[in-house]
Amino acid sequence: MMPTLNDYLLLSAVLFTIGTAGVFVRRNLITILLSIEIMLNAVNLTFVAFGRSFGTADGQIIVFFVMTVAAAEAAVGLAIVIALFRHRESLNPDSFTSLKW
Amino acid sequence: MNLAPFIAIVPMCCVAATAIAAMIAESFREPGERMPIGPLGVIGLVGAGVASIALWNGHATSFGVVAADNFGLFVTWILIVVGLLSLAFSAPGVEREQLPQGEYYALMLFAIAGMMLMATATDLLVIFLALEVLSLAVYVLTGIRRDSPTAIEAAFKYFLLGAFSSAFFLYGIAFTYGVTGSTHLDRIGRVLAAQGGTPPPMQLLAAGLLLVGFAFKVSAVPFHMWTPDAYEGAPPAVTGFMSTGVKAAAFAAFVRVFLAAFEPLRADWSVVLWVLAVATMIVGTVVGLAQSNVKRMLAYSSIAHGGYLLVALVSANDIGKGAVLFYLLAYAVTNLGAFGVIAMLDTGNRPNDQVRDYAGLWNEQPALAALMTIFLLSLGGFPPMAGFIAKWYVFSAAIKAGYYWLAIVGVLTSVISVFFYLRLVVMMYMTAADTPARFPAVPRIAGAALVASAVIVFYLGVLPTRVLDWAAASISTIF
Amino acid sequence: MTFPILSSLVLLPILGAAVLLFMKEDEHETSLVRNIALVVSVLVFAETLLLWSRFNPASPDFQFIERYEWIPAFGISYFVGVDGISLLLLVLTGFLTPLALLGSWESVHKKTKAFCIVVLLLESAMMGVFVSLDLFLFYVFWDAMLIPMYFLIGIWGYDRRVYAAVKFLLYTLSGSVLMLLAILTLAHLHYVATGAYSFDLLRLYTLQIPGPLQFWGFLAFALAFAIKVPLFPFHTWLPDAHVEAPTAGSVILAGVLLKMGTYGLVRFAFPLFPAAAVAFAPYLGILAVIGIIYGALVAMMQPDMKKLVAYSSVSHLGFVVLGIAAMNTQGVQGAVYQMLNHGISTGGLFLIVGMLSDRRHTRLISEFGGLKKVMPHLVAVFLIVTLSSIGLPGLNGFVGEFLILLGAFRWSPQMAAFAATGVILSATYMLWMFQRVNYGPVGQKNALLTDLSPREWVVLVPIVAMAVLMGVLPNLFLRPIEPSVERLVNQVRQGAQTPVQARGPVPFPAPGVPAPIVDSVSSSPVSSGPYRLNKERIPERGARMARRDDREYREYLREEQRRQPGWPARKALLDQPIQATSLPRGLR
Amino acid sequence: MTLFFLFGAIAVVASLLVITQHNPMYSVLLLILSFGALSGLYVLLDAPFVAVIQIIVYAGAIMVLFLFVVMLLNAPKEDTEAARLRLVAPGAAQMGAILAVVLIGELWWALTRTGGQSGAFPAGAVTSVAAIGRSLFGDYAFSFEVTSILILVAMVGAVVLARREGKRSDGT
Amino acid sequence: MLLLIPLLPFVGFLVNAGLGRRISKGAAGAVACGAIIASFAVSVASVWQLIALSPLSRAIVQKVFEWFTSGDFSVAFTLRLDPLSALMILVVTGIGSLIHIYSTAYMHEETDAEYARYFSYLNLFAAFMLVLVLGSNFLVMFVGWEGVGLCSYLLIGFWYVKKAASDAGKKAFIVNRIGDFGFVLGVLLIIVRFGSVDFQEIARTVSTVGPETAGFGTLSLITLLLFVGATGKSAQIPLFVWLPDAMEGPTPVSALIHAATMVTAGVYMIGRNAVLFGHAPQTLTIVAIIGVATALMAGTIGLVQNDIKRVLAYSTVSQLGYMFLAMGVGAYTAGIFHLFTHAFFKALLFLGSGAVIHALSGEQDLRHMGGLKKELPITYWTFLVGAVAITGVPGLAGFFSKDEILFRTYAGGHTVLWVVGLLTSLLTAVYMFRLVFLAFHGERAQSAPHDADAAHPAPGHAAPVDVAPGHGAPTHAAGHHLHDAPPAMAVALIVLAIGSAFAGYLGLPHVLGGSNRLEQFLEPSFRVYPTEIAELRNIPVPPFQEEDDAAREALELGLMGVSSVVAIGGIGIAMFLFLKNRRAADAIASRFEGLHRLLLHKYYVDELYDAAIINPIRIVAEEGLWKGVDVRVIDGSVNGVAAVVARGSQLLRRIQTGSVRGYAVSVFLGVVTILGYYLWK
Repeated sequence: MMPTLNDYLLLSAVLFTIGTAGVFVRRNLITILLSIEIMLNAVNLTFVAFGRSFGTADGQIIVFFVMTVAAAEAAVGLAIVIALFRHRESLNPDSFTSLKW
Repeated sequence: MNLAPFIAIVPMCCVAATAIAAMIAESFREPGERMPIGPLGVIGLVGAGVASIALWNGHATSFGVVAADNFGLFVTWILIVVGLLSLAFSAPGVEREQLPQGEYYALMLFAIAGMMLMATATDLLVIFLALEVLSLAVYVLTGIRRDSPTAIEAAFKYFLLGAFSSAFFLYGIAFTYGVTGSTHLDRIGRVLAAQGGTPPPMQLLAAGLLLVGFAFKVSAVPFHMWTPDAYEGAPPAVTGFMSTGVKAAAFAAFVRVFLAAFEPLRADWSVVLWVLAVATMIVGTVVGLAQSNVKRMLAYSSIAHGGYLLVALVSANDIGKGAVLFYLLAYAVTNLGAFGVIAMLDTGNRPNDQVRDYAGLWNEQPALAALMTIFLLSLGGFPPMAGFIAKWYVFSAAIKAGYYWLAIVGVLTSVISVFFYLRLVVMMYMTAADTPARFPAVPRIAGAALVASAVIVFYLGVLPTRVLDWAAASISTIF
Repeated sequence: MTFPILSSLVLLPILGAAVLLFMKEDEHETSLVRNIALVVSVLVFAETLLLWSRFNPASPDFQFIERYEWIPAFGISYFVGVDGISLLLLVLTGFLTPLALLGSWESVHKKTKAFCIVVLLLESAMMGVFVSLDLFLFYVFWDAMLIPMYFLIGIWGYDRRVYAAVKFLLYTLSGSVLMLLAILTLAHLHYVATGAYSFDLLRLYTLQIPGPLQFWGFLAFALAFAIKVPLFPFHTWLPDAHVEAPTAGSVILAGVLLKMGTYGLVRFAFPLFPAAAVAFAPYLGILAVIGIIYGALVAMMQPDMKKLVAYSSVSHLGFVVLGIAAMNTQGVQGAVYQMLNHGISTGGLFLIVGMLSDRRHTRLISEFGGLKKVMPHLVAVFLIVTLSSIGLPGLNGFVGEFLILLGAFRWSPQMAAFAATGVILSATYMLWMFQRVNYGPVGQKNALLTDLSPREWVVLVPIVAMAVLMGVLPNLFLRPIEPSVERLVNQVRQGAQTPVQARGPVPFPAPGVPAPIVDSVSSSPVSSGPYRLNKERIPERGARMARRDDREYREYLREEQRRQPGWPARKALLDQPIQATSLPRGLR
Repeated sequence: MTLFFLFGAIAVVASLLVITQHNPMYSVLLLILSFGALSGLYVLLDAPFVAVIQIIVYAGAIMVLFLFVVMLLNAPKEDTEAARLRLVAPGAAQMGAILAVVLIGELWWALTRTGGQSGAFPAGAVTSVAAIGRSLFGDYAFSFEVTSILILVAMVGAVVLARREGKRSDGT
Repeated sequence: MLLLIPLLPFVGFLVNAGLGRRISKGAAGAVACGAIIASFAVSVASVWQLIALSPLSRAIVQKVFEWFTSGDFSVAFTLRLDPLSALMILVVTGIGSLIHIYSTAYMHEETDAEYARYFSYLNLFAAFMLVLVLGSNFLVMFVGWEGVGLCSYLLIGFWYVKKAASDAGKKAFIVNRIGDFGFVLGVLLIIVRFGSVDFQEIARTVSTVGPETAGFGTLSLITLLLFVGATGKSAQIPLFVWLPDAMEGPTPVSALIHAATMVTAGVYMIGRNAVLFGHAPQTLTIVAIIGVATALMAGTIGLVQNDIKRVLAYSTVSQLGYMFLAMGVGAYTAGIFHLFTHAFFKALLFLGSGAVIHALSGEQDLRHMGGLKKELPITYWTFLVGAVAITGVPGLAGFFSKDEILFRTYAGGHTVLWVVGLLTSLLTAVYMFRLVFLAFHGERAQSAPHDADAAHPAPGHAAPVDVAPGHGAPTHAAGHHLHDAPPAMAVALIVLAIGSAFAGYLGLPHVLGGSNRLEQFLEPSFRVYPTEIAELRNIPVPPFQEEDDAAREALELGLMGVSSVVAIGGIGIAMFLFLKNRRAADAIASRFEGLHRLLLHKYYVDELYDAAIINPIRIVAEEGLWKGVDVRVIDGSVNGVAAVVARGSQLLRRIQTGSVRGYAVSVFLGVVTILGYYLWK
């Protein structure tokens, strides 16, 4: 028996959810960024699965773009992390709360 | 060579080209040399403006994913105005803080190009890419004062939440693709319209997730939390830029996606938007009351204004669509003007962005105080200023659609918002300064830009007919 | 094309302000600034007089109409005109503004230029409110007026000026925003009925508005105006604003701004929603009567002169509202007349209090005493203005009050009787204040006060002259008012009698459903739809009703004695079409 | 089917481990594992091109960037300051976890009720790189150009933010 | 022509008010006196003209201008001279002239400005009073009505530095306003009922219906409301309290306003609307009862007062009560006749008392007087004439008019009222002659005038000093030798004394061989004018028709005898108690201690009003309405709304913790909620 589209979608949903959860349960900026990467990857899986079900190349091409975006985001995100770390020697997001209320 | 397929992207190409030119210029700049990089951007923006005037009523499309229809062009104009004013207000700050000029302007211009693309794109994928272009540029601009911990913190918060929400947005695109087999808005619209009865859950998932993405960008409650922090941390000129440009682009895409492609599902999303609009208006105004930082206060104000725009969007009739455009323009000019004044008062070592700092401004800088008052009153929706016509337009839309409660919440929250705008007026005019003059002189160009904003604010408030007609003509082409 | 006199009334002060804007502000130019502002305001006044002289008092219609398309897509036009009701309010505005400027001649030391600009802008907005015949235009002026007033109180006021200014602005604004929604609803109704938006007052008059919408629309309008008037219990912004405002602010606030509320009731709330208005009139009347008595009693105990006068305004404006609620010729005419009177007498009182407070820097009654000894002229004027305020026959206050009482009596004798106690109470608080301030031995602090300066004479003489003139020759002023008032009264009665067809829930088309479109305004009414245009304007019948013969009156009185007037419950209005039988007796 | 479950299980477990690690270094490495599993899934989905670039770009480039940063910052282990900062966002983790559970419930519910699309994949997938390339530089040419701008922006931004010597850098 | 009558004094007012500070006393006095005398001359001429007309059409109407119009309601400023108003204008201008002349001397110690101010007020008063009596409709009358109230206010408070004076002025005005409240409502009801405010038109309309005997209907209500106005103006129960206090004003003012003219306006008003009141018998009964009760009450109070002017004030109240009694029993002519004679003798008495006060430099307490007979002969004798006249001793003015009233009362069947009236007559005689004896006879009390104030034991009101402190007092200080009235004052006294003696003969009744000319003259004013009602058949018979019936004559003569005896008896009692045997008076006073104190405190009416009305209103207004309702409830709720919003703001603000994870939770919550809503739906 071959896995159906739905199987892939459910798998990607699980991965996506793990990614979102990661944003909350970890207090490390790097891990949070990684969680977002997990989310994007989950979406990629969805795209590819859908593309496969439509029988076109669109899904795969979109994944290509998403990867680019992920790379760009990662670059900027890591640059911000570096800049942050310079100021406060910490990667805990909760230590950056000078802006509030 | 036939250039016809490319004409729709000419405006954003102009802007992007000047952005690249700015980078190149920067690389040739000797350290310490003053180089007019800002004016370079002006050339690009003016070029974009000319191009979009030429494109008016042309219904040009490029690559099947960019449509220079009147709607997109109207937003493009708004963005050009935003860009010009932002450039003018940025100059003093960039000089004073010795920010990397080339990068600053390049990023700003890239962001504008991204915004233009977002406003004219007719494909979800392109919208997503444009969103990322402008977001990344704005994240960086937010944190461009690297030596300021708050700026970096603001950039970080904005970035993190932005990335988080764009993941949802992307997931929404994925489901849309899965449901319709395409990311193209026309196609999506056709597919959705073709099916009757209750929409399958995946469609609702798609709509909901896309909604989240847009709601984040327009900082609707409860997706607004980043706004005050990012606005407070960013340099004032950037804050002005992102509070207007990003919102304009995001709303343009929002309107395009939801009022065109997802129109068949309106019964489902309008309820959600209704709630979002009410929550946004209330939270924006009520929390704005308690703020002591002017930028933060205006951040909440811009959240609230997002709420009014959502009202127009919920109403979803012809008036509402026109109202979105007019409101965006009025809001953009007014809000940028207000942030321009804040930028003018920034002295580098002292940001002067606390409400308290405005005490006695009238005595020190009467013209700035008067301009600020004009902008604040316009934000508060007083006639004869742009904000009034804009609000009136929005509430007409709500009344026409029968959303009385939305309109009532809208007018009452705008009364509350007047209170915090007035706090600043009270400070400027009716409170004596603790310490004597400490405001820098206003550079000529920035001053001229402020005056120009004020003139536009009055023009839109007193003689809005032409612009209203344009707005009406804009929406007639796509819906 | 004839000279656009109304537009020039609105624009002239703005031009003056613009000229002032470009003047330098130093010691040397300050007096020039003042003089320019004064000249401009006097010119405006002269223009209002010119307007009056050209006005045809026999016609009930709007005159000097100017109309330009403004936002045609929404049926918004720059549409101005005056009838008898607004004419004299314009004159009043023109009359009081120079006096207010002169009255603050010396007390405003700081930022004179800005002060003059603000006053001129205020004048322009006030003129605009009174001439607008387009609801949108009206609302623009209505809201725009708040800002200069806000600055006037907030910058040049006394100690708690900021609180007072903000309270004034927010309170008034919160009432008027709901009116904005009602205006939009009206325009939309017009769209539904005719296929085109319109904010044109005269067109909207002819709309047939279904019951529930009348109800809410009237409430929205009435709330906005009641706050402005201010009607009890919406009055608490007034004492604060008055006490803290500078003299010019108080004069204009009391003299003109409050009239906008009552003017709005007459011009908009009643004729636009006649059935609801008639149904609500008793409640308005009760609030007005409560205001009369309450304002007077509270005024009596005030230790601060300005506060006293402020509360007295609540009382006086209660009379005006009562007259309007009565909705008969005498009531409304008296109300309009009383608006003018109140402008004169209360304006005068504030000017005088301002002069005293300029001299002593206090407004506490207990700080004064025996002024008659040291400043007999001021006290003489004070006396005349006081008497005018308490309605002594021969001075202006009496005529208005009497007509209002007469109108109210014809409508509801009980209310008139309660209102008439105001006659006693006003004498009580005014004379008590007058006595404490002016009589008795002179205290040390007051012994060296100087009497009226020539400038102050110039300020006060016109007030006194008007008080006497309006008391002796009221017909001069009543004549132009009357035709318009008759028209209004008939319009309201007629409107209230026409049964409203739509019933049940708000029959709004669901969003998105195209509205039924009626071909055009001029076509005959379409009977099928719930909305139709009432084409017949004021038939003979209404005019006949205005005059009631003796027999009818006797019956009316007899019945009145038998039973208390029963007013239709709110519910009845919502559930049923409004029938003539459910109207208060006085208006049937 | 077996392979699907194998790869799926690896991806899920690795991702779960990513978000439960205290040491970011382990997280990065586990994520690479997860991505490898995903790559396998792509192969199962007849998308070899994606599978390859998944390994090359994601695991090879992006994750290496992460590793670089982790090492560069020599970041302390997480939660050293947690005791002090726990009050900053009380319950955020718990709340997030609960919401995540709700979210997966919702997604699950929605996806299992999807009508006709739950069936098996049709035959005839596009697997050829040439076809993808044609499409990418044909229909998607504009998007492709946009990504170039995107990367340019990211580059500039990263440089601006992470550049060591600021003109007035005093924070470092 | 008619307009000149009020206009002349008004011009005088303008001149004095405008130029007062710049002209001398002589000029100011001359202007004022000239104005009023000219007015008197014009009045005489007008009346002459009127008399020349045939009795049935005696009316001169002058419509000055249309005052105001509104819809179906319009009112013109119209003056109308008919016999009733003719009599009144003669009284006003005539006695007014005398009092003006008197005042030139009396007020001579004031400064120039104050002097001119005084005369300007006096002229203004005359003008308004003339408008009041000449007005042909209610509203014109109301102009005068309120105008005289204003002048009364100003003149009572003339010495404004003294708190008692300004208080009294204010009290007078406000109490009058309470009456006006009724009056205005009455007028409104009239307009609604008759559609007009014109006296003649109302009379014509009302005469088409029968008297309202069945129940208390509209007419009764109208008249009752009007009567409320009259009680205010004419100081009747329950609104009489202001008049005694009004004695704070200069004495000539008391004479003119609070004795001769203004206070009679209420009586005049009822007379003016005799036809209307005639159709409301129930109101008339109330009028009569109130009148006689006031007369009795004021008379009893007058018995024990020690302030010379206060005694006269209560006497005035009492006499006004008589007039209302007359009106109430329908004896309009008698009432007006009494009004006429009363104007003479009460003005005389006040002016006489003024002369005394003037001579004693402001002393008003009777207990500090005595024996002035020798020192002030002119004053004494003229005063005596006045006293005798008011007492009702046969032959003098008061006798005829008062007797007429009592006779009419008795003849109308109101025996109880008659008895009370007679009792009051006795009281009048007693208190008047108590005054005469205490002031002019006996020995001068020891205390010197200058410490009079300190010596005042009088409770309640410290007897006020007439002349303003600061000036005037030293001139006649330490009365070693007192000056009698100076010429200007003497002239006025003498002329008035002559009037008091002989005015009654104008209305000499038939029984005494007279032709009652005054009654014949006045009668048409109390009826519907025949010329104007030619079309009306149903002319009501006037309530009292002169009958030459022998039994009636006998009754009249008999009653005259009775009242003469009562009057003379009263004088006798006074002579016994206050001239011959003052101990007895004191003994009586201490015997009926409680009663005495009650009377001395004027039945505690002022205190009652204070406690029952004024203080509650003040407390409710200040503590309840202002500080309670206004500040706390209304403003509190306004500010409360603001506070709630502000609190909400502070609370919501706290959500923004600054933690990005918190923010993410918010976003995530939004996502989950939106998706949940969609899927749940």
